[in-house]
This record gives sequence, structure tokens and C-alpha cells, in this order.
Amino acid sequence: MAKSFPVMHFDAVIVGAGGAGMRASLQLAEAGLSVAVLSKVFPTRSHTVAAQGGIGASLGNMSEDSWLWHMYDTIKGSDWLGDQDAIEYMCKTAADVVYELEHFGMPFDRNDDGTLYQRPFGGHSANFGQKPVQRACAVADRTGHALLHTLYQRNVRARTQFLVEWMALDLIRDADGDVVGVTALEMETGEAMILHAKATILATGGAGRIFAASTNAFINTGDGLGMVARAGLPLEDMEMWQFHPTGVAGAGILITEAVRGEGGILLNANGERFMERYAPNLKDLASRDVVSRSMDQEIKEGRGCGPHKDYVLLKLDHLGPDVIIKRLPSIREISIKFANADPIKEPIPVVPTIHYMMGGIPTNVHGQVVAPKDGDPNSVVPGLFAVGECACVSVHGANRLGTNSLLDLIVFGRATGNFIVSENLKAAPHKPLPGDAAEASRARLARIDNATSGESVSAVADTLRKTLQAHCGVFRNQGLLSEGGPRAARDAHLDQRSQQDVQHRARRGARAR
Amino acid sequence: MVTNPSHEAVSAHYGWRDWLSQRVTAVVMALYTLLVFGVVVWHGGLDYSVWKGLFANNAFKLATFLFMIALFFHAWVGVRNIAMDYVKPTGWRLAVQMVVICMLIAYAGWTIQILWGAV
Amino acid sequence: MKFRIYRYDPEKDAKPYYRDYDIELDPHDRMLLDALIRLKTVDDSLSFRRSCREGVCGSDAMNINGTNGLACVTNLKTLKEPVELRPLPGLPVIRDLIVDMTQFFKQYHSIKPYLINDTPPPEKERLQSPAERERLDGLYECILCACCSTACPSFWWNPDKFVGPAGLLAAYRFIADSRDQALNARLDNLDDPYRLFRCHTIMNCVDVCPKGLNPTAAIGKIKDIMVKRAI
Amino acid sequence: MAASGLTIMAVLERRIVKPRPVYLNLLEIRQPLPAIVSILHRISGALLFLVGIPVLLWGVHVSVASPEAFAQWKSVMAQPLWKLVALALAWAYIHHLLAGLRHLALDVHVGVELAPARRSSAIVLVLSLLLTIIVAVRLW
Repeated sequence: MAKSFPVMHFDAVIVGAGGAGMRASLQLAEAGLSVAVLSKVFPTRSHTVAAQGGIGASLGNMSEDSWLWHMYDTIKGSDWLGDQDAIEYMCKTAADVVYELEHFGMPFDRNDDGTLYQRPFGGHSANFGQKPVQRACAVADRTGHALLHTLYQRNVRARTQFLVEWMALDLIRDADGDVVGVTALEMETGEAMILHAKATILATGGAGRIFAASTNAFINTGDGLGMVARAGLPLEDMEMWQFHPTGVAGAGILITEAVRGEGGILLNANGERFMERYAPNLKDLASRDVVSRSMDQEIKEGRGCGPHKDYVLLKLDHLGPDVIIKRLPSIREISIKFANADPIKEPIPVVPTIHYMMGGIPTNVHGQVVAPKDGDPNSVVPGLFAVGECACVSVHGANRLGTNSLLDLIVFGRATGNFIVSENLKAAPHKPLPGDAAEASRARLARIDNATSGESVSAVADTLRKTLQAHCGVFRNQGLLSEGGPRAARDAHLDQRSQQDVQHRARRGARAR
Repeated sequence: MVTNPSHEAVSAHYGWRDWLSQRVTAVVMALYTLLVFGVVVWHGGLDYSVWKGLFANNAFKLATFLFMIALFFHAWVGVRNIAMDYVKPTGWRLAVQMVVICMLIAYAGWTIQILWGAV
Repeated sequence: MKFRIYRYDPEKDAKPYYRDYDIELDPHDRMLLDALIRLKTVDDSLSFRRSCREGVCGSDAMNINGTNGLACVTNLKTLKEPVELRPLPGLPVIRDLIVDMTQFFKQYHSIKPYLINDTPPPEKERLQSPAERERLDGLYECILCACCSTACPSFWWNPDKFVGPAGLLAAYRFIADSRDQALNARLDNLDDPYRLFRCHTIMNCVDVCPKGLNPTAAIGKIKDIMVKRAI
Repeated sequence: MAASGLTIMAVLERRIVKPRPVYLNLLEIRQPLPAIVSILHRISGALLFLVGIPVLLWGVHVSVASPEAFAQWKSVMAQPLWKLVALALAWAYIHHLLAGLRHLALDVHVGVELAPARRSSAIVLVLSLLLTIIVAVRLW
């Protein structure tokens, strides 16, 4: 293998072409920067496409609403652990970014007066928790699909450069600890390259696939988190994972909260609407962690349905065929295909399923990655940004409010784009690449290329997923977690597997300090 | 796989006329078919006198001529469509199309000769 | 369960060949994609695309027993054995079941797949009545899986010139949008014996669309508007 | 862009490797009924153009010429080989006509959903065969 890789130069490189990556790339491309977006799948295959329910913004199209109430719901939903400055920024900006999406052509559902329709959603309330409010802007139950396609289309218009089916390998940090680009592999040819950039943005999404049962796409393997960890930077809040209350039992496919927003209810084996007991005010529309825990409790106490008493039922036939066909068409499709149940006639079997990673790469509201340095816990890592689920601006705290994930992508994708544009990168020169820019990737590729024996990837991954599932479930406590951590490390053979990576990380860490 | 947006709009700015004319000619031919079928049924079969009589009638001659012209135009668009799908080299395709045009013009001449030529 | 799969590795194989598999499935393996993932644990050289595994991302389109479809929403019980799996027809094969979709996306891009409205946007949303919005139903849901275009004989013969069902469906999605102002330019862009009029209403696209969409109907409406505009 | 660096276009151009196979085996790809009707529409059209038009013109030409020519034409048409040709052309004309009417209906947005389209194609297929059989009975 060649000593170093060929080099391409850009003002900005974005890793990941989901909602956040493409919202950021749009700002950059429209500002005339040379920007490359690399993605291991074609952009419209990104996991944003699977988001169903909606995007939250206090437009007040249905009844009075206020960004303050949205902010309150978000903070309360986060178990009071979210960063309130960031949440304030997000909720204040929400209306503008949603209107922007509408102007981009996103086919939102409408009210009779032509304004955007908004639906009720779990945890959305008026007047600081007093009563439910309709705040979720939606495109039937395909909001993420419409959003992702609209952003791709707008990027086509802006002539963004996409590097499709390219796999990012490692961040490149120079002697000052600044990030000056990434190494990446063109998957079709197996050719590795250096993408030299003045700004590197990670938009690699979540890691839901490290669990055995997940609502996430197969691609959600947390690649960006690995890149950051290998570069010697810390991650934040990694124990905070959201279980979505309604994944199809056995299949894990997501059934949006909008089902309950439109009036669907949860029943246990006795036919009881048990959420009335756990959350008398919001009932089935309580926040996700509350509903998930309640469901788990019901199942644990023997009131689950089915031969193994291991799921509960989501009933929506009382909404009538019209509402189901107009507002929840994909849910019906999923339910028929994956649960053998037509929700117009019968309830859908559901279980809490891993859904969203609240933690990730720590950033500020400009998307700049921060890490502790010289006593400053929020010291910026120059050249590196992160947006979307892989980032932790900490607007979600310990539990994300439904519809805030799409909002997070768009608000912070755009904010990061704007910040980078304001930095006037066009005029600035590239910071030189370090001499060993490609070394870590080269060594790792060589090790894989030259390996003649080893274990099966799928077997190792399966063990790891089972451990995560067993130790980081709906109820997580000190004992389970502290037992699961080392076990997961053992499953992944972290001790022996990545000697070269570890050595490299140590060197880098030393330099960065 | 690398995909980059291409923006060339490469329309020829024609196409709808051929598409429509193929439909219009189809209707003309269908009506004529119905007419001939009706005449044959009306006369309970075909013998020479009926046949000859038909072709002595100017209205029928005109209808037949219309049918033939519709047929030739319809055939032209249809055969060109086939050539566009299966004959890839441009030179060959143009050659095929030229031959077809010549044939159809000759057929049109023949039609006129049959209908109004020396009887 | 028995499978017969089209295999091609550009680094090893001079030409494609078929390989037979017979594997025991788990009772939880419901869809074809589950079976493929299980096959990959046996033969990790087998290559196919997959992502959302619920029929919304459009990655795992392939030719299944002769018909294009998404592996993730194809129930194994509906399949005749041996299940014959081949790449989408008419596109260059990169490896096994993975095709190069450049041509397909080129056609999609060629119809300017984005809203065109050059008036300054209002402070809030552009208004659109529910009826106007409803006109986009059955159009915007396309997942760009390419099942339709690669089932279309017209696309097989002219993939470089015919926009194909997916691209034309997208074209009509913007023509039908009350907010779009580029109707004439869009029609001009399609008035072409190849780009639009290669469609001969064969309807294979409708037959295979995993989302139940109807590109043929959309194309018919484009032709309609174009002819009405001209006359 | 620095001189030492590669542009995306340069990368793209380098990538044109060896020719790739294309899977397009028409015998293995299942064709639904509407597609079969459609391809038969094309085949019958080609047949009518290549054989039908000259035979039609020749037939009309000689048959209106004189009673003797008409009689002679009738006797030629009575030969089994010509009967077969006539039958083939009859099928081609009937199928092309019926399938064409179906296409016209689709063009005015009638029956353009999947189920009716399948049904109408079955009807076209069966009806054209039936009518051809009737023609065959009349011919023999």
C-alpha cells in the first residue's frame, strides 16, 4: 500500500448526509464555499428518512402557543438535565427553520386556512404543562422522509458536491490538536484518500444499532463517535439512551408517537388503559421515558399480552379508517407488513425499543466540538464541528422530547453552517496536514487487509448487542451499568483488538496536550 | 458510487405533436374499421359488385384515403419509436428511418393510383 | 430455505455466475432481508445494500424471483423456492446485488427536482389549501429505490435519454405543487421524444412500486398538460 | 484548489475501470400481463407495417381492378398458405386495434390503476384471440 493517500482539498468536509449534514451543507454551498459531503449511503437513505411524527415548532397555528412553553416542555422532558441556553436557542429558532423548510418545498400537511397543520404529540403542552397543545408540524407520518428529500433536492439546486458511498475513517489532527480533515475510503474501489479541510463537520447520526432490538436503521453504527474517540476526544452523556414506547414487538420497527397524538391508546392484557394510572394528566401522551417505564412495569408485573406476556397493545381502530388512512398511512403499511395487524381493525403489539442517543460529541450552539483543556471544560477543538444525533449540544438532556430530533438537526445544522460561513473560510489558507496524516487509517486498513484469521464480525457484534440490551435497558441502575461496561469492552476485545489504534491514540493525546 | 448532480436540460422541444398525432390517426383508423365492418355486415358478405360499388363512391374513396394517410402517419411514428428503442447507432437509425419514409411515400402514391388512377 | 443468487466480484470474476445456498432460518426471520443478513453470516462476501429495513430508505431494491422489489418488505412466505435473487435489471453491476445508480440519479436530477419559486418568501409559510396539498399525495412519497425505472423496458433501451418513471413522477410532483412557478420551463424540459414520450404506458412501474405509487398516471397527466398548453 | 490536490472530477475520471456486467435477461425477468399486451402491440404493429400494408394495398389494388381479378384474388386467398398469412394479419390487426383502444383509454386516465390495467390487458389478450378464432372459422 502506498505510504500516504491522495489528497483532495475543500473549504469544508461534512461526514454524513442526513438531515443535519445536508442542512449544514446547504448553508455552506449556498454561501459559495467548496464543500464535500461524504456519506456511506446515498443521501436519501440516511436514517432521517425514517422519522415519522413531526417537527416541533410553536407556530400557534392550531391554538395559542409560545416558544417558552416549548422550552419548558423540552427542559421538563430532559429530566431538567438539558442545557437551557441551547434549548432556548433551539425553541426560539424553531418557527423560522420550519418556515424555511416550507419555502424549500417541503409538502407539509395543511389547515383549511392554508397554514401548516400541527398535531398533538407526547409531552407537548400549553401554559407550562397545563394541557396538551398541537405543536408538531407533519407530513402525514412521513415527516422525516419529506424533510430529507426536500433537503437533498435543495442541495441539488445549490450544487453541493456529494461523495456517495464513501466511508470516513479517521479525523486528522495536527500537532496543535486542530482538526484539518479526515481520511476516507471510497467503498466501491477500496481506495483511501485524505480530504483536507478548513472545517470538518461530523453529522454521522446515532448508534442505536449497538443494541439488539432497535428502531434504528442498520447504518446507525456510531461511526462518528468512534472517529472522535480514536482521535482522543471525549464523548458526553453516553449512558443516556431513549427507549421509544412503541416499537413493533419482535421487529423493532418504529410506530410514531403521532399515533397516540391522533388519539391512539395503550392497553394491557386486561384491556385496561394503564397510562391513566401512571400519568393522570397527559395519559398516553406523557413523555417517552414515562410511557416506556410504565409499559415495562406492566409487562414485568404480568399484565403483558400474547403467549409470552411480553408486549402491550396500541389500539387505534376507534379513530376510524379516514383518520388512519389520511394521517397515518405508513403506520398502517408497517403494521400490516411487520405485525400482521391492520390497525383499522385490530391493535398493534408494541414494546419499548431503543430509539435515540441523547449523548454524543459535546458541542456548543455553533456546532463547535468542545473538550476539556487547560482547566476550561468547554475549550473549542479548532476545525471540528458536530451536528445532529451524533452531537450532544445537550438540548435533550436525559430524555428527548418527541419531534425535537428533526428540530435539532435543522436548527443546529443551519447554525453550524452559518457560523462556518461567518468565519470567512474562503479567504483563509488550509492549515498544513501533519506528516503522518494518514498513518492511523493506513495501519488499520493494512491490518485488516493482511489478516488471515480472526473472528466473525457478526458474532462479535451479536454478543456486544446482547450485553448492551441486558445492561442498558429501560430501567438502568448503578449495578447493571457498572457490570455491563466492562463486559461490553470484553465482548469487543477492546484490550487486544485495537493495539495499534490505542497506541496511536496515546501518541495523539500526548501531542494534543 | 459517486453521484454528482448534473444540470444539463437536454430537451429537443418537440415530441407532443407526434404523440398526439399517433392517437388521432388511431381514432381515424378505428372509425374506418368500424365503417368497413358495418358495410360488410350490412351487405351480409363481400362480392365483387358490392366491393366495386364501394370504391365507386367518392365519399368512401375519401374515407379510404384518409384511413391510408392516417395509417402511414401512424406507422411512421410507430416504426420510428421502434427504431429509437432498438437501433442504437445514430447513422443506422437515420438510415432505417429514411427507408421507412421512402416506403411510406411510395405507398401513398400507390394508394392515390388505386383510388383515382386509371380504372 | 433455498436461494439462488447472482454473484459477481469485479476483482475475481471474469463474468457473473449463480451460487446456490440452502440455510436454516430462524423463526424470527420474516422478511427476505432477514434471510439475506443470515446468509451474510455464512458467506460474508455476499454484498447487498440495506439501511432502514422498513421500506422507507429504498436501499435494498433487487430483482426477486424475476420481479423488482425491496428485500426488507418482501415476506419470505410469499416466495417460491429456490428464491432467485438478481441485481436490478439494466444498470451496471458493481458487485453481486449492488448496481451503479448514477444513470438513474442523473435522470432524477435532470428534471430539476426542487421547488422553483423566485418571489421573495413571506415571513411565515406560503399558504396552500388542503386540496392543493392533496394533489401531491401519491407523488412525494417516492423513495428513489429505482424498482420502477429498472422494470421499465423503455428505460432499459434508453437509460441515458428517457427520464424514466421515477424521474417523471418527481417532475409531476413539482408541476402539481401550487407553490411552484416553473410550469412552462418544466414542460419545455420534458417536451422530447425521448425524455417524456418514451413512456408507452406499459405500467411495469406501477406493478413493482413498493410504495404503491403510480408513475404512469403522473406521466399521463404531464402529457395532458403539455398537449393542452400547446393547443 | 492547491496544485498537488485532486479535484472531484479528477477522481471521477480515474474511476472508469473495466466494463461492468449488466443484468438484463428478458427470459428471467417476469413480465406482467400489461407488459405482454404492450410488447404484442409493438410486434403486431411491426408485422402490420412490414407485411400488412403491402398486402392490404396489393389486395385492394387487384380486387377492385376487374371481376376476373377479384375472382382470382379470392382464389389466391383461398390457398392454405395465404389463409395463414391472412389469419396472422387478422390477429395482428385485431390485437393492435384492441390494445390501441386500451392505450387510448389509459391516455385519457381511464383504467390507469393497477387492478383495472391488469384486467383490461387480460380482456384485450383473450378478446383478440377469440376474434381471431372467429376469423379462422370464417376462413376455413
